[in-house]
Amino acid sequence: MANTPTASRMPSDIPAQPTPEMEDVDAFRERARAWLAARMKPLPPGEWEIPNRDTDEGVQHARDLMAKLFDAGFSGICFPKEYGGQGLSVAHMRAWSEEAQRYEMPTKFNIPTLTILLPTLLDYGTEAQKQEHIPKTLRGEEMWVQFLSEPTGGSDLAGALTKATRDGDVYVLSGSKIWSSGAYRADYALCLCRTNWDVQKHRGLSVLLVKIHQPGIQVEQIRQINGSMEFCQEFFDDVPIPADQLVGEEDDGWTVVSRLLQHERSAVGNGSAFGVIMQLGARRTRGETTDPLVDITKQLGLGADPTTRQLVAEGRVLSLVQPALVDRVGTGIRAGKLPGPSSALMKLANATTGIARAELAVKIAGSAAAAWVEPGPASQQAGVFLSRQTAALAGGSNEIQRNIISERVLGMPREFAPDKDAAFKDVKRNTIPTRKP
Amino acid sequence: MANTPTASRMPSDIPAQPTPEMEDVDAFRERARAWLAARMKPLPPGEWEIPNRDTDEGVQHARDLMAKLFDAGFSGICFPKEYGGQGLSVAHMRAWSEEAQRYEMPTKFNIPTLTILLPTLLDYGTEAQKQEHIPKTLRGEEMWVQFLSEPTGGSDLAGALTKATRDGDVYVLSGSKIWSSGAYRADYALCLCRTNWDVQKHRGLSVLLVKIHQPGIQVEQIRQINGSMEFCQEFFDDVPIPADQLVGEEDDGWTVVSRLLQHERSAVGNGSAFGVIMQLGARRTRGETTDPLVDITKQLGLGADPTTRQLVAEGRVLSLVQPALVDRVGTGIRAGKLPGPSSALMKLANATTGIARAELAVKIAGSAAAAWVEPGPASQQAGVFLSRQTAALAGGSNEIQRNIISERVLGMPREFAPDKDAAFKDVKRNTIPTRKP
Amino acid sequence: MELQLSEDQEFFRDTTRKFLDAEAPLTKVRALEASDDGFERDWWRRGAELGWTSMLVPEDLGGGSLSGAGLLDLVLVAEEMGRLVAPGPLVPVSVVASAIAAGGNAEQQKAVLPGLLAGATFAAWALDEGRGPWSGAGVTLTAEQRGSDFILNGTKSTVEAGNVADHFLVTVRTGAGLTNLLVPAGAPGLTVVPMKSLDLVRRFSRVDFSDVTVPSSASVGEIGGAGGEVDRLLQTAVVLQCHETNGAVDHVFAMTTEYAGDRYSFGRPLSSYQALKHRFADLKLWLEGSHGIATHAARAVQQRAANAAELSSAAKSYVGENSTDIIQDCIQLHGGIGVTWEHDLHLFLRRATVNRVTYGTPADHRERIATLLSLEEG
Amino acid sequence: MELQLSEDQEFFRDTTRKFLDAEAPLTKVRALEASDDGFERDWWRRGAELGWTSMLVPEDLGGGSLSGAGLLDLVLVAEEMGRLVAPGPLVPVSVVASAIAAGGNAEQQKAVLPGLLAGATFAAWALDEGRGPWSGAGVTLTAEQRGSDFILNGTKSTVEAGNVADHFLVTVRTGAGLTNLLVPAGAPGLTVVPMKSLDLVRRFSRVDFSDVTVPSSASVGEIGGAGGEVDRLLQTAVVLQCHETNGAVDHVFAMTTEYAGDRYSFGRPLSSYQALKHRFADLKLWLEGSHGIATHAARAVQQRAANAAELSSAAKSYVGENSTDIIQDCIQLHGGIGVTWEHDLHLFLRRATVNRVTYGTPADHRERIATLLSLEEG
Repeated sequence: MANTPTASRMPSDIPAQPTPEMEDVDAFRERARAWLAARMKPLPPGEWEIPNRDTDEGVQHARDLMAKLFDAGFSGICFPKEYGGQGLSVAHMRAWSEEAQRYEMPTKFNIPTLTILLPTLLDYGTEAQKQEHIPKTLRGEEMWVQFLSEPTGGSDLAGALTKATRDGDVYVLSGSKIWSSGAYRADYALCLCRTNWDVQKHRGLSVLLVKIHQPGIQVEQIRQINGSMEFCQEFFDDVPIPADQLVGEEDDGWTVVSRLLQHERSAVGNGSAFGVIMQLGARRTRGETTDPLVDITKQLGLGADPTTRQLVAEGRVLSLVQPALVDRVGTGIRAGKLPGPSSALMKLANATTGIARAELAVKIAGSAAAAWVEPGPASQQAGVFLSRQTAALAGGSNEIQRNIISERVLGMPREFAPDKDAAFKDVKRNTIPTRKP
Repeated sequence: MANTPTASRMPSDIPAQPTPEMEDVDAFRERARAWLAARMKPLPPGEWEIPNRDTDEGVQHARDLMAKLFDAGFSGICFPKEYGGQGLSVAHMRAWSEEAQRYEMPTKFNIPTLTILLPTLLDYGTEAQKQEHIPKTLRGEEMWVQFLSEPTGGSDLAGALTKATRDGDVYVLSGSKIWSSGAYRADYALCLCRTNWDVQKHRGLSVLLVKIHQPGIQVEQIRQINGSMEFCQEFFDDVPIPADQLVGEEDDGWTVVSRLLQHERSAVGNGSAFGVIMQLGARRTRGETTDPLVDITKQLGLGADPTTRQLVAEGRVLSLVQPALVDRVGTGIRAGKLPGPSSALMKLANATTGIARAELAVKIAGSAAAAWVEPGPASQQAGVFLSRQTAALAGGSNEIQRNIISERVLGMPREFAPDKDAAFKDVKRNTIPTRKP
Repeated sequence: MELQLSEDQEFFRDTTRKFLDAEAPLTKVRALEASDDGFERDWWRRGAELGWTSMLVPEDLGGGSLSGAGLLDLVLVAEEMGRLVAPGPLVPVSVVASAIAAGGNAEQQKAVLPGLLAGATFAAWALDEGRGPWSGAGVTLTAEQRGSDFILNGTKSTVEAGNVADHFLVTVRTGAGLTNLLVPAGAPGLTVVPMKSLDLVRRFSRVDFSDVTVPSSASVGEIGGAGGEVDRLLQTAVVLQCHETNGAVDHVFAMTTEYAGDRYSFGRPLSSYQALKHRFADLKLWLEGSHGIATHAARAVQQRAANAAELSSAAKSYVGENSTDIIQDCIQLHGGIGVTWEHDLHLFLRRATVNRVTYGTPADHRERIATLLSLEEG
Repeated sequence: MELQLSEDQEFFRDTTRKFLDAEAPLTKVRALEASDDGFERDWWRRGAELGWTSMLVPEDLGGGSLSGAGLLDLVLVAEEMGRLVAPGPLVPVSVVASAIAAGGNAEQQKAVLPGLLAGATFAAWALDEGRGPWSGAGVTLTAEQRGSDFILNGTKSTVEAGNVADHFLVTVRTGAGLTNLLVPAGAPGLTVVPMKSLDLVRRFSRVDFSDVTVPSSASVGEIGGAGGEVDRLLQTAVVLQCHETNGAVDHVFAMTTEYAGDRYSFGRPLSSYQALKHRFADLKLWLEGSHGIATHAARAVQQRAANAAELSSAAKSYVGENSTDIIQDCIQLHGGIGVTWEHDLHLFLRRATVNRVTYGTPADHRERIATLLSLEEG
C-alpha cells in the first residue's frame, strides 16, 4: 500500500534548522566551500548558470555534475539518507546554495525533477518506488516531468480525460497530455489520469509513475513563440502501466497532485529547499550577474537619460522585491504564520515580476526592440517580451494562483463550480482539444 | 395610466440630425451666437463654469440663468415643445454647446436634473407629471435628484428596502436613501421603493415622484473626504405620497430605473444631449482651460524635468482619449453599431481617467502634495487624490460598469445571483446599514 | 472599425477585406517569413489597383480618394491590413507619395508618382536616426551643399521598406535647415543594410550614406523649410500605424471573446468567470479609447487642424502601449496554446510591438506633447 | 507585521500595541487634528518610557535595544504606529538621536540625548530643500565659516516636527563639504513657518535661516564629511517610514477583507465575487512584497551592509506607490462610505500619501538606484 501520511507533517517537510544529530551548519559550509573550490568549475563572470543549459550537451553536463555531487555527498542535501540524500536541514541547503551558486551547478535538475517530482514521490511514493528512483535521480541518472495538463483541459487539471483502465496487473493508459516541459528528454513522469468516471471529478483520479520512452507513448515537441522547443505534448495509445506504479491510492490522485502543485508553487517562486536556491536578486545586488535592463541601457548608450534611468530602476526594484517576498512568505509558512497555499504568492510574484520587467525592457529598448542589424540585449529582450506570459501560464496560471490566494489564504468563498457534485461523466466539458497531433 | 412606451424608440431618443420641420442648424447657431454675445456674460479666462457653482449663490445664479435661457427660447434644446423645450435635434444641441460654453451657463442643472431625471420623466412620467414639472424645471424653478442607493444596499439597487405601502390615495413611504447628490437644496426626487415583498426583487419595485422638503423627510448632508457636503442621506418617516405621483407602473419601477441609469451613464460620460456638452478635452486643446497637471508643473518649476514632462503628457493623453471615446461610443450607439449599454464605457472611462490623472498629479507634485505653506495647484490636487474614487463609486461603481460591459455589451453570461428567483422577503441581505442617522 | 462611414467607404472597405481574406491569409503571412521582400510584388500591384496607393494623391496627379478626405479613406485600408497583419509597405509608400504630391516639383511628380500609384515601384522614408527627439529637431544627418549638389553623409535607421525602395525620401539637415531629399536607391555611396525584424513580414533597413550626391533639384519642397512637412508626414505615418494596430487588436479581441465563450473550465465557460469578465471589460474600454483617439487624430491630420500634432501623438502614445497590453492579456486568456508558434496570436503581438516602437515610441510622442504644452513658460 | 520575532520582540510589540490601542485610538487622532502640536506631550513621554526613543542609542549613552539590533526593534514601533496612524515624531526624533549618538561630541550627547530619550524634548532633521536629487548632493543651503562660527542662510522645507523641535539637525554645505549642524530652535534668525499637511496630525514646517550663527562645535561628526552619515540617516528614516506605511496598509487590508466577507450584494457576500477576489489576491501580493522588501532593507541598514542604500531606496519606491494603490482600492471595495469623512479609511490614505512623498519620492529613490547601477559606464 502506498505511503499516505495523515499527519500534517510530511516526509518532504524538512526541518528549517539543524536537529542535534546533524552536522553543524558552519562546519558544513566550510566543508562545502573547500570542496567546491577544489573540485568544481566557477561560472564565467556574469553567468547565472551553465551557459548551454538547455542543449543536449548542457543536459548531459548537468547529469555528470549530479553524479559528481552525489559521489562527494552533496547531492540531495535535504533528501533522507535512506534514499541517497544527505538528510540535512533547510539551513544547510541555504548555506550550500550560497556557496555553490558561483560554480557550475546542475540547475537543470532543479525544476521540475528535484523540487517538484522527487518531493512528491517522497511524500506519496511506495517504499519500492522511492528506493528505485530517488537514489538514481540524485545521481543524475533520471530526469522527471509531470503529466498534468491536457489539450482539452486548460486550468482545470482535475478535469483530466486521460484514462487509466485497470486490466489485471496493469493500468491501460490512453489519452494525451500537454505543456510538460522537457518531456522529450526526461526519463520518468508522474501522470494524472482518470480511473473512475462515475464519481465527482476529483474523486476518480489516480497518479501513475510512467516510464516515458516506451512503445505506445509518442512525445511531440511544441515550438514556442520565442523558438524554445521545451514544451511537449504526449500521446498515449493503450500503454500498459504495471499496477505497482500507482503513486498514492487509486482514485485519490488529486491528493497527490495537490501536494505536487504546492511543491511546484514553491519551486517556481524560488522557495523550494530541494534545489539550489538561486538568489538572483542577491547575486545581482552583489554585482555578480548582469541585469538585462542595464545591458540594454548600456547597449543603446542611454545611461544618462532620466526617463530610462527611472525605468531601469523600476525593474531593479521589482527584482529586489521578488526574492524579498519569497523570503518573507517562506519564513511565514515555516513559522506557521502563513498558510501553506501562500506559496501561490511566490509563483504569482515570479510571473508578474517577469511580465513587468519585459514591458520595461521594451520601453527602454524603443525601436531597437523592433529591428536590429546585429542581435544584442535589446533584441534578445524583445523575444522575451513576446513570450512573457509563459511564466504566468505554465505550472498553474496567474488566475489559478489568484483563486488560491483569495480562497485558501484569505479564506474567501470558493468559486461556483457546476461540476462540483456531479459524476464526471455527466459534466459539461470541452470536446475540442486546443491542439491535436 | 403611466406612459409606458413599448417601441424601442422612446420620447428621450432625440433625432441626431434635424428633421425637415426644424430650423436649419447653421441658422440656429448664428441666432444662438448673436444672442449669447448680446445677452450672456463670458466666463473668466481659464474657467470652465461659474466659479462659485456649488455655493448657494451659485445655485441661485444657475436658476436665474435657466429662466433667462427659457425666456429667450434656448432652454431645453432637445426637450419637446409641448413641455416648454425647443424640440430640436442633437446637432442643434452640439451647435449650442459649442457656442455657449464660453459663457456663464447653468451647468449645475446638467447632472442630474436635465440629463438624468427629466429624460426619465419624459420617458415614463404621466402627462400630468410632465406638464407640471418639465416647464418649471426648464425655467429653473425646480432642481431634481434621484433617491436610489440605500445604506444597506451597496451596488444592488434592486435590493431596495425603502417601503411604499399603498393606503387609499397615498403610498406611505418609510426607510432611508443615501448618496443623493445635492438633495438638501433640490426640490423633487424620483424615489425607488419596494411595493411588493412577495415577488422576485426586481418585480416588486416602484418609482415615486417625491417633493423633498415636506414633513416626515429629513435630509442630512454627509461630509466627504475632500470636504464636500454635497452627498446626502434622507430618512423617510411614514411620509404620505399621493398615488398619482407614481412614475411608470406599480411594481415595474425597475424598468424606469434601468432607463434612468442609462441616462446617467451617458450623462456622467459626457454623452448626454440634454445638458450643455462640456467638451473639456476640446476646450483644453484650444487652450481655453488649464490642465491641473500643467498648473502643478509650473507652480513647482518642473517644466524642464524630463520625467515630469512624461507624466504631464501621459495625463494629457488620457484627457484627450476620454472625449474621443465618448464621441466614438456615442456615435456607435446612435448608428446602431454598439448596443445601448455601451454607455457604461463612457462612465468607466470618466472614472478611470480621473483616477489615473489624480495619481499622476501626486507623482508630479512630490512633497508639495504632503505639505504646503500656501495652497496651490499641488495641494488642491492632493485633495482630489484623496477623494479620487468618488467618480468610480457614485452613480454605479466601476465594478457595476464592468459587469454591464461584459454582460450586456460583450454578451458574456450573467453573474450567478442567488436572489434571482426568490421572493425578496426570503433573500439574504445586509441588515446593518453602512451609515445611521 | 470605424463606426461612421459613407456607403462608398463601406464598399471600399469590404472590397479590401475580401481581397485580403483571399490573398493575404495568415498562412500566407507565415509563408512569407523567409522571403526577401516580405510581400509579393504582384499582390501589391493588385492592391494598388484597389486604390491603396492613390488616396493621398490628388486626382490631377493620377490619384484620388473616395470622400475627398484621402487619409480618412486610407485608414480603412490600414485597419483591414491590421486585421490580418498583412504584408506590404503601406505606410512608407503612402507617406512618400503624399510628400511628392504636396511638395514635389513637376519632374519628380512625373518621374515617381505613376510607379508608386501603380504599385510597380516602391519608396521609403528615411527619417529615424535611432536617437534623440522624435521631430525634425532630432535629425543630424547632414547634406552639405556643394555648388548645385547636396552631399549626404550619415546613417538612417529602421527605414521601413528600405529593402525594396526604388526611391528614398531622406530627411536631412542642410545649411538652410531641414530638407527632404529624394534619393534614388541606386545612388553611389548609398548602402542598404537589412535589419532583422520582430515582425515576420515587415522589413526594415539601415541606410548608410557615404558622399551620396544629389542635385539640389532633389529637394521635395523648399530647401531648409521642410520642418512643417516633416511633422505632417510623421502625423500621417502615425495615424496609419495606429489604425493598423487597432485593426490587429480588434481581431485579437474578437478571437479571444469568442474563445472565452466556447471554452469550458470547471464546468463553466471561461466567459462566466467574473475576474475574466472584468478584464474583458477593461480591454474593451482601452480598445474603444484606442479607436476613438485614432479617429480624432485622423480627422485632425486630414484637416491639418491646429491640434493635429497633439492628437496624433496622443493616439500614438495611447494605442502604442495599450495595444500590446491588450494582446498580451488575450494571450493569457488563451492559456498555454497562446504562447505557441503555431497559434496566430504572436503574429499580432509582433506587429503591434513593432508599430508601438517605430515612428517614435509612446514616450517620444509624450515628449512631443510636453513640448506643445509649453511647460517651461510662466 | 514581522513574521519572525524573538519573544522579547513579540512582548515589546504587544506592549506598544496595547498602549496605542488604549491611548491613541483613531478618535483621538481625529481630535488632535486642530491641535498645534499634533500630539500630546505627556503621551509621547509615556511612549518614550516604553522604549520608543531608545532603540537607536547605545546603552552607555542612556539608550538600549532589545535585540542589539535597534533598528529591527524600532520598526516594530513604526508598524504599530502605522496600524493606528498614530501621532508623534518617531522618525525625526529617532534619526536625530541616532546621529548624535553616532557622531555627536560628548557635550552634544550630554546636552541633547537625555531629553530626547525621556521624550521631554524634540528634534527635527532639516534636510529637504524641495528640489533636486535626494541625497547629500541635493543640499544647497550654505553655512559659511567665519572664524570659529558657521553662518547659515537659506531655507529647508517639509521639516517633520519642525513645529515642536527644540533642536534641529541641519544638513548644510560648507566649504569643506556636507556637514550636519545641530542648531537650537531658538537661534536668532531661525524662523519656523508652519505648513499645512495632508495628514491630520503629522506636522511639517518650512525653516528659514537668515544669518543663523552657530559655533563650529555644532557639527555632528566631521565638518565636511557628513556624506556617508546623511545617507545612513536617510536610509534609517526611509526604513521606519516604510514600516509605518506597511502597518497602516495591513490594517486597511484586514478591515477590507473583513468587510467583504460580511457585506452582501445581490444575495452573495462581496468576497464571493471573483473579480474582487482576484483584486484582493493582487493587493495581498503587493502587501507581502512591501513587507518583504521593507524587512530586507531594515536588516541591511541595521548591518550597514553594502546594499543598504539600494534596498532602502527599493523599499521606498515599492512601498510608496503600492501603499496608496492598495488603500485606494480598499476604498473602492468599501463603496460610497469609503469616501466619507466619517469613515476612517481616509486617515490611512493621508498617512500613506504623506509617507510616500516625504524623505524623497519613489521617483527620487529610483534615481538613487540608477546612480548605484553606474548606468553611464561602459
